[in-house]
Amino acid sequence: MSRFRFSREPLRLEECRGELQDPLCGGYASFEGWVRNHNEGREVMRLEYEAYETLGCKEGERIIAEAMEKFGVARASCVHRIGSLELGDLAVWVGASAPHRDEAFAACRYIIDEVKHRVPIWKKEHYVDGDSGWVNCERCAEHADTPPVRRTG
Amino acid sequence: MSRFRFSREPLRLEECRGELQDPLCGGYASFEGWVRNHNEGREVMRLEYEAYETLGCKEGERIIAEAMEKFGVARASCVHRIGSLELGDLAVWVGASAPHRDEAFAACRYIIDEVKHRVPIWKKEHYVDGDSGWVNCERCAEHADTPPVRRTG
Amino acid sequence: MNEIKVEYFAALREHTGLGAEQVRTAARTAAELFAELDARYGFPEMGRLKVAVNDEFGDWDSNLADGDSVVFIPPVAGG
Amino acid sequence: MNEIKVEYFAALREHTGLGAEQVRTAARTAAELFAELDARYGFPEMGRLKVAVNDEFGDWDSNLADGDSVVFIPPVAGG
Repeated sequence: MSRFRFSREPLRLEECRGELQDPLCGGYASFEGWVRNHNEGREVMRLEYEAYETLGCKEGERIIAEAMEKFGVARASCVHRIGSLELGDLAVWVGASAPHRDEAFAACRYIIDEVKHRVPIWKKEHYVDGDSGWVNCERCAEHADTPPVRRTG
Repeated sequence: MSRFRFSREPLRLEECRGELQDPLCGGYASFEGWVRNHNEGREVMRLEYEAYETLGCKEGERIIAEAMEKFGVARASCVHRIGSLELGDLAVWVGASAPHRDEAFAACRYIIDEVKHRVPIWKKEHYVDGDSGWVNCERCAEHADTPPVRRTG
Repeated sequence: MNEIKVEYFAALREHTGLGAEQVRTAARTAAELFAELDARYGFPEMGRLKVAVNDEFGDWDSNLADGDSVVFIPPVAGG
Repeated sequence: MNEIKVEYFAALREHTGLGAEQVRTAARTAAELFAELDARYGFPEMGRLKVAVNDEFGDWDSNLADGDSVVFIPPVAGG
């Protein structure tokens, strides 16, 4: 099983977690992103995730390899949902197991942060008022009053 | 259900997690301590946890209240196993949900750190070589060559 | 002229109404290809885009080859 | 003389062979009570202990009252 993958179906958390069990590990940290009922002051009803899967899987695997290398964790993985999600649904899951908890926490945090910024996946929010929109990125607000720059990745 | 509790039985993780679901929350962090097959260079076969439950529950509740106050998390809880555990068993579980992931991670980390140092619970390790012993504490190694000090908490 | 496969995701997919298309183009780089397609479709403004060439992150100014695939990557929003 | 309930956990429980006992004692503080019981049982050395009085963390030097319960708390090792 790939350490990073996309899923069209709800996750089986016990299976995800089970893959990370290891007799050398005393600490296991996990993170879940859930669909909230609001974002930036608007009431969200449901949302859709769409991914550029081929590149996303490669980049996700790189992130996990980096985390394992940096923090010395024994096992780590991440699954991101795609498709239509309802309030409260699990959108992304990350887990990391390590001999000690420091490393498990650090790896888990690193993976979710990097996934959110590097893996090509997009979220369309459907609001209670009937409107909808693609959420650009977590950092877009910072660039709000600079002119959009294209073509310079 | 108390936010901090002891359990003589294996945990039902889906239920533990379910208590923390909240439509306001976009991030959920959890931590599990697992029984490792070694500790400080010795091969562990199984272990026992024993708690001073009355005080332990009070102190555990205080820790969770502190975490919620400090980090603004919506929900948090912790369950610690007591009794006899085998390799790979879950010894302690912590979960925290919050609007954003920063707070969820911080609260989860705070709770496990404080629980390990403040909740009166003790671990007896049974080693592969037949020996066994109560593990004093994570920091005992630091005090190894200072004379033991009694009565000064 | 090169034959380039362009795939669209998310806001770009909805805007163009296309999942993918084959483009016959004189554009030498991804940047030139983007300008050409922007002129055709009037892409929405969406901040800083990245580009992928043949399913790897690429350089806007590297030369494209016949048969390459290109994806324009709007700012991501996972998790 | 006070009647104090002393509970033992972990290494102290195993060492004394007792889960709890009622102690009739002239000890005025938890520290004095500990010294008295240490003289009786020869407790193992185990670093810095805390004390609980009536199921709350207490002060080694506060006065005990008749009917109080006391627990000596070796360094903890949860998780």
